[in-house]
Amino acid sequence: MITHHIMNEPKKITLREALRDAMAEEMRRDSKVFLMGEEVGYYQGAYKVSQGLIDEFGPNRIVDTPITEHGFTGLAVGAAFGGLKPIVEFMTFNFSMQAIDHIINSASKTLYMSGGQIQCPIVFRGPNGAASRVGAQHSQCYASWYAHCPGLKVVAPYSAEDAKGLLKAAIRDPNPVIFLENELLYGKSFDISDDPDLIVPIGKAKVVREGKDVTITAFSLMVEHALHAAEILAKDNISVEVVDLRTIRPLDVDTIVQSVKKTSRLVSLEEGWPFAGIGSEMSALMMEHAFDYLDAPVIRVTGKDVPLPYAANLEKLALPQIDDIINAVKSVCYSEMTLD
Amino acid sequence: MITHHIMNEPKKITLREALRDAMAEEMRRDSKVFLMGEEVGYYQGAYKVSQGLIDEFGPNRIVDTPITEHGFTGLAVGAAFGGLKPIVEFMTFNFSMQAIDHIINSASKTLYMSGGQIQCPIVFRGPNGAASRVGAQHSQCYASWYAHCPGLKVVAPYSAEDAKGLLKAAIRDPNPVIFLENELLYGKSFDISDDPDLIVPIGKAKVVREGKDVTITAFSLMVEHALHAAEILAKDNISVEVVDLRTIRPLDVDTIVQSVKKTSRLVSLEEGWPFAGIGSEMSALMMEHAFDYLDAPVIRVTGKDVPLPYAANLEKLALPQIDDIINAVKSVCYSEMTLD
Amino acid sequence: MRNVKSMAKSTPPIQDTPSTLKDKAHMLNLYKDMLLIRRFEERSAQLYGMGLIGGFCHLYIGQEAIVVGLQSVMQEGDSVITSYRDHGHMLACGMDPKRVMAELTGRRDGYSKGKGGSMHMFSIEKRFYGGHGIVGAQVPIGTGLAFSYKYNNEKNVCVTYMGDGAVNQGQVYEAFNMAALWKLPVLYIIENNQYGMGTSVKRAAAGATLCERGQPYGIPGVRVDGMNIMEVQEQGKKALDHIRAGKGPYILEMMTYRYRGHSMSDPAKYRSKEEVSVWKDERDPIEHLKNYILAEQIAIQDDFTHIEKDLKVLMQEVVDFAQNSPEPDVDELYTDILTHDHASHNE
Amino acid sequence: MRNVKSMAKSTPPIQDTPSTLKDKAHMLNLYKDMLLIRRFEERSAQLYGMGLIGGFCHLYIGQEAIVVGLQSVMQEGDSVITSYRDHGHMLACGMDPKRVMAELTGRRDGYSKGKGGSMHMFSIEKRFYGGHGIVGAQVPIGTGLAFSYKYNNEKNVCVTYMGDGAVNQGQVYEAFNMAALWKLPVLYIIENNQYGMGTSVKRAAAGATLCERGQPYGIPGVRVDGMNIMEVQEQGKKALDHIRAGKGPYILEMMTYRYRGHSMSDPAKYRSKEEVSVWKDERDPIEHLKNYILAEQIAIQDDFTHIEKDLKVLMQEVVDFAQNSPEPDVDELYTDILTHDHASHNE
Ligand SMILES: Cc1ncc(C[n+]2csc(CCOP(=O)(O)OP(=O)(O)O)c2C)c(N)n1
Ligand SMILES: Cc1ncc(C[n+]2csc(CCOP(=O)(O)OP(=O)(O)O)c2C)c(N)n1
Ligand SMILES: [Mg+2]
Ligand SMILES: [Mg+2]
Repeated sequence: MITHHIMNEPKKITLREALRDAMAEEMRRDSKVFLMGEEVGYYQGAYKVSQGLIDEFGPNRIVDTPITEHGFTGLAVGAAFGGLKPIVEFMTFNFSMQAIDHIINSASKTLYMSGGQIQCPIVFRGPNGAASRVGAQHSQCYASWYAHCPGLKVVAPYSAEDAKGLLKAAIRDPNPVIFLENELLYGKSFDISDDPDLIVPIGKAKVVREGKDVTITAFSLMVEHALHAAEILAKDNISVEVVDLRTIRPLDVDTIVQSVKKTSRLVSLEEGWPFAGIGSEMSALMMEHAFDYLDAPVIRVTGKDVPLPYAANLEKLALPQIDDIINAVKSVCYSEMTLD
Repeated sequence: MITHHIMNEPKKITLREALRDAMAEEMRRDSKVFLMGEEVGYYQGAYKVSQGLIDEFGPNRIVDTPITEHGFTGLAVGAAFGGLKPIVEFMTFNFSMQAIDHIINSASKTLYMSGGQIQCPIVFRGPNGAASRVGAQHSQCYASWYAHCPGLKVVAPYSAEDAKGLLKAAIRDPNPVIFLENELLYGKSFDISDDPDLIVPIGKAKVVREGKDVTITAFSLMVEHALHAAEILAKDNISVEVVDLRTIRPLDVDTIVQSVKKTSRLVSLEEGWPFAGIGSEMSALMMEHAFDYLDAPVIRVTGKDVPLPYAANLEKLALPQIDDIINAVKSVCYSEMTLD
Repeated sequence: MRNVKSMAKSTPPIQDTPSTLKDKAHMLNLYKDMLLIRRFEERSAQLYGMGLIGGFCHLYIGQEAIVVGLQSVMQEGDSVITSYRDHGHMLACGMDPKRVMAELTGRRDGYSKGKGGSMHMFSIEKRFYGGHGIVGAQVPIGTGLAFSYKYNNEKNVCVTYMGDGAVNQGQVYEAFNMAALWKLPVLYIIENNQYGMGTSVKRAAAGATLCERGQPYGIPGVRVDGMNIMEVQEQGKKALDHIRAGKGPYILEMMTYRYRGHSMSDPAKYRSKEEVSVWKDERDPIEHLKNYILAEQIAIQDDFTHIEKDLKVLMQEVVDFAQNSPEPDVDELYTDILTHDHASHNE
Repeated sequence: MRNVKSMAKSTPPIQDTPSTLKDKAHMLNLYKDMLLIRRFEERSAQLYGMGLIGGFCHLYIGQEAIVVGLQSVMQEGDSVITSYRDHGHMLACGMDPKRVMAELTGRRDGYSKGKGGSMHMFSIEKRFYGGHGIVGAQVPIGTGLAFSYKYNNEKNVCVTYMGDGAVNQGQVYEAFNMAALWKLPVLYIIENNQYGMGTSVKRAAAGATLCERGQPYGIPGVRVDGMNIMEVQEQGKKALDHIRAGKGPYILEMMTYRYRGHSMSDPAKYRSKEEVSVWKDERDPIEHLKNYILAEQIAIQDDFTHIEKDLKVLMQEVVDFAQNSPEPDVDELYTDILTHDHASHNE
């Protein structure tokens, strides 16, 4: 599904570096692209994602902002209306709530409200969801909120190659793109192609593990958990197909339905809250597109329906664990008999 | 499901008056209750919902605010932390996006983050969703966003009696409650009991029309559409049960499942966007709680997946129409054969 | 003097130097541009009453001197952004009144193909960037337009309008801070029409004036008689010069009044007849300019009669156009949600 | 002089009149309270290093004179609210250091049962309202606490702390405006420790000072040497008197410095060694008070030695307590999401 051609042996790179490289390459390519946010410049990024960029591009293109998300998001939208291509880093997506009116009302709706006249090519990126014990106000997953809204694209990659290719695609995209990263993945190393033209198209999911008994859909960090669970389940002779959604909006329904037609069972995995989450949408889509192929109800594995607690034991319980996934997969596999 | 006892003949009242009476009665009962928002006082409310209140309660308890939703919402949360019971009117819920960080991070999470110590008894109320041709920035439905988040209750009544009883319950509730109204219903007259102790408990759906072939769930204005569609479908000998959800969080899953066990078919109706909407959740819940009883996939009738257009013809197309509901009902009824 | 119809077809703003400020053609153009707005708004009210315009509709009557005065001292390339009370701004920018009115009626030939409505119109050609329905939102956006000019080393200024109610919004100060910090070429215009909906400035805004709200950030601010177009021009020019010299943002508080209610549904009972009449009868900006022109013998009564007549003709065309333009094609429901057009980005 | 242990068990703040300000017991209490915070924070750093504290942990070292000085001039019933850099504030409010530390370690006996963490603790009893992780959010909330005092005709003041970074947030100005408009009893303290994370005040905030940020709203503002506890007390008292007289809000900008990085993960490379040493070695608030007490012969070296010794004992108890308190019961995952308790609302 990736459009590039591997030219050399893959090299190792961290997710953090992949994101940085994507921005650097696009900034070299297009002088209208710039990065703004808190601590993106001289501090090299709160999580060092923009490491080195200010040295190469200077403070006019790597813009340190005051702590005023609402204002600088609105400002970036204005800059996009004015012909630039801003990348806005939220130190974490939790702080995008301060700015969400501009993301929704100004960025996502203006193309429509202007009858197609005013484009808003902008990328909002930063870590989303839980990190490690940073408490309830710093751990929310915004995938379902943003994916709810027309006029946005919402991307949430797992691997470094996807992150790089999708971020480059997002920066080139003439629409507002929400780009959800995960802090716990920043330091993780992945193989990556060194194709200089690497681009991963927005809107395409990826089968990252083939299987035949059950499909797990996941995105971002949860892909890792899904792969891990699949590994374990293989020992029980349950063959799991793992689909990395990569893009949440527009969702690649075809790829998911193809997989479910094969496996007849779907477990949706996400770390966000259950109610009206991505898993809920997955259920609805399967109702609409694959009802006749399902041998068991779609099961959601999600973060628990609680604000994220700080205590180590509770935090662990609040987030999807490998065992939760394994149990969900087993339940859809073994529930078969009662269903037909 | 309503806990009060009807003491006299019902009288007629508009939804607007019902809301006003609820606030007035609760303010008489508890001096800690106050109302704040833009134009709630001397102007008598942008939509006249607070008509007359400033005359009775004075400007200390009916507080006109500057146009600063973020600030006055935070202020109201602080007042609630300090022992008061604020009712915050958003002129429309669209403007709650400015304040959403306080609603989510300050109001909904603090009880948990304080280990149960800090309560936040507060009601956020105002018109939600589309009015009449007010354009994309003034017409969003926030039901699914708020219902996504633990720590909140989310209420969206249709009838005047439910609105009054639920608003009174919301004001007495020691938790933050999102109370979604609908501008198009403000002027509609309903029968209402004159029980002075009228309270409608949060968390209970209501079967507003009994039927046996298919269940439609709806809330707020869409209940009217559902009832209208049911009327028409009755002529085609399709017997529709209409469930007014009334509360979105916590959702009354039991009542919905009971109904679906009887009808075996569910159409979820809402005016909000489809992706990760209330209908998606309905699908997921049916997967989990009623999969074996479904004779057809759950179908969602929603607002179209577009920002709301201003033009009269397009606006109509963008919102659920009676025909959309009828078609959806017919499709779940006639799809039966291919499913078993 | 420009032909009324050509002006209606988006003639660029007048480019005057101070020496020509009392020039006859220039003075009559100012008059005509203000009267165009007034007549346009009166027609909007009529069409609203007839049910041809729906939703919200916020008239600009009373405030005409501000946009016309400022536009007359701006330069080619400068841009404008404002709130929902935007008809006057669009006309002053030279946008076609026919297409503005067609948007108000929600028709295919409207600036947003009927999809935006009264509050949401744009014209990149005329450098008008909306038309924003969220009180205060246009302030950071306008600041961002200014950011783009600085980024591109362009000498343009973004003139960013807001109301006296909007000026309390927090995002305004976030924008002020960045504009001052980065010396962005943005002129903030506070249209102090004394009320935000039904709330008077006194009940909404602490402190003595609004023009000083930028003072802690080092942004100069001046209060201006917004009913006197020549004062608007003078202070506007001073501010624009300051900004174009690279000294950063500037604030002008325009003292003005909206004669009508907040929107068409507001009977404006919160104001006394006397208060309204002081502004309307004694300080009307259009009358003020006319009296000045006559007193100074710059033009004669006939000139005004001609303008009024031309505008009458134009307005009938505008209304006919807006009434006869068809509703948008139903396929438009699903267009413009996302664009696939990488090439034509906004300029 | 209060017993260290009893103080640790939440002794109320000292209630002094100006005449007793140079009283020995009072002066040594100030010293002890500051040193308690310093020692507590040093232990926090240790436990963080040992992996016993997780997530974010923001130390207050260097800023102790501010909270201790202000608390010493507040009255019973006054409340405090601040950001995530809150350990010092909690200790100054008289909260139990054992339970604060147990929250930092995420244990059952923590103020939030381990569910809040370093950034999210509260004590209605000690009138400490958090502990907020969103920069600036505490400012409207504190203003709302003040609103509740006025509503209830109570003479309390809410002391609302914010950082030099937070002071740019728009919601701060929305709060300023309402506080000034409604004359709310709120004292805004800007702890200007020169940096918001890695960004110096100069790069983040336009204008000369932060204390003037309330000026357009008519809020008086004074800049104070936050390293000199006696100046903090003096200006704090003046401000509180103003507020309690019903004259509305007041702003104090406390000039101070955080010795450590922003949080435990920040090596603070954006500051020069020299800069740090000017503050740490020449202006340390604890040393400053000690030197003053000795120079004025209010107490002798022995008194300080005792305090240090007592605190050492206390800190060992604190650490032991926080290490040995069990993790919260797993059932706690699902409690406190909604409350069913109508009766016990916050007071
Ligand atoms: C964030 C937000 N809050 C509330 C509203 C509703 N509203 C629309 S206009 C208005 C009054 C604005 O007054 P002002 O800024 O003085 O502008 P004017 O209407 O006088 O031109 C209000 C409260 C809104 N559109 N956006
Ligand atoms: C709305 C928001 N944006 C960003 C952050 C990340 N953040 C946490 S603390 C901080 C710096 C705040 O600096 P300042 O207000 O000066 O307080 P200090 O840390 O110096 O005490 C930032 C950017 C946040 N918590 N909330
Ligand atoms: Mg106004
Ligand atoms: Mg700081």
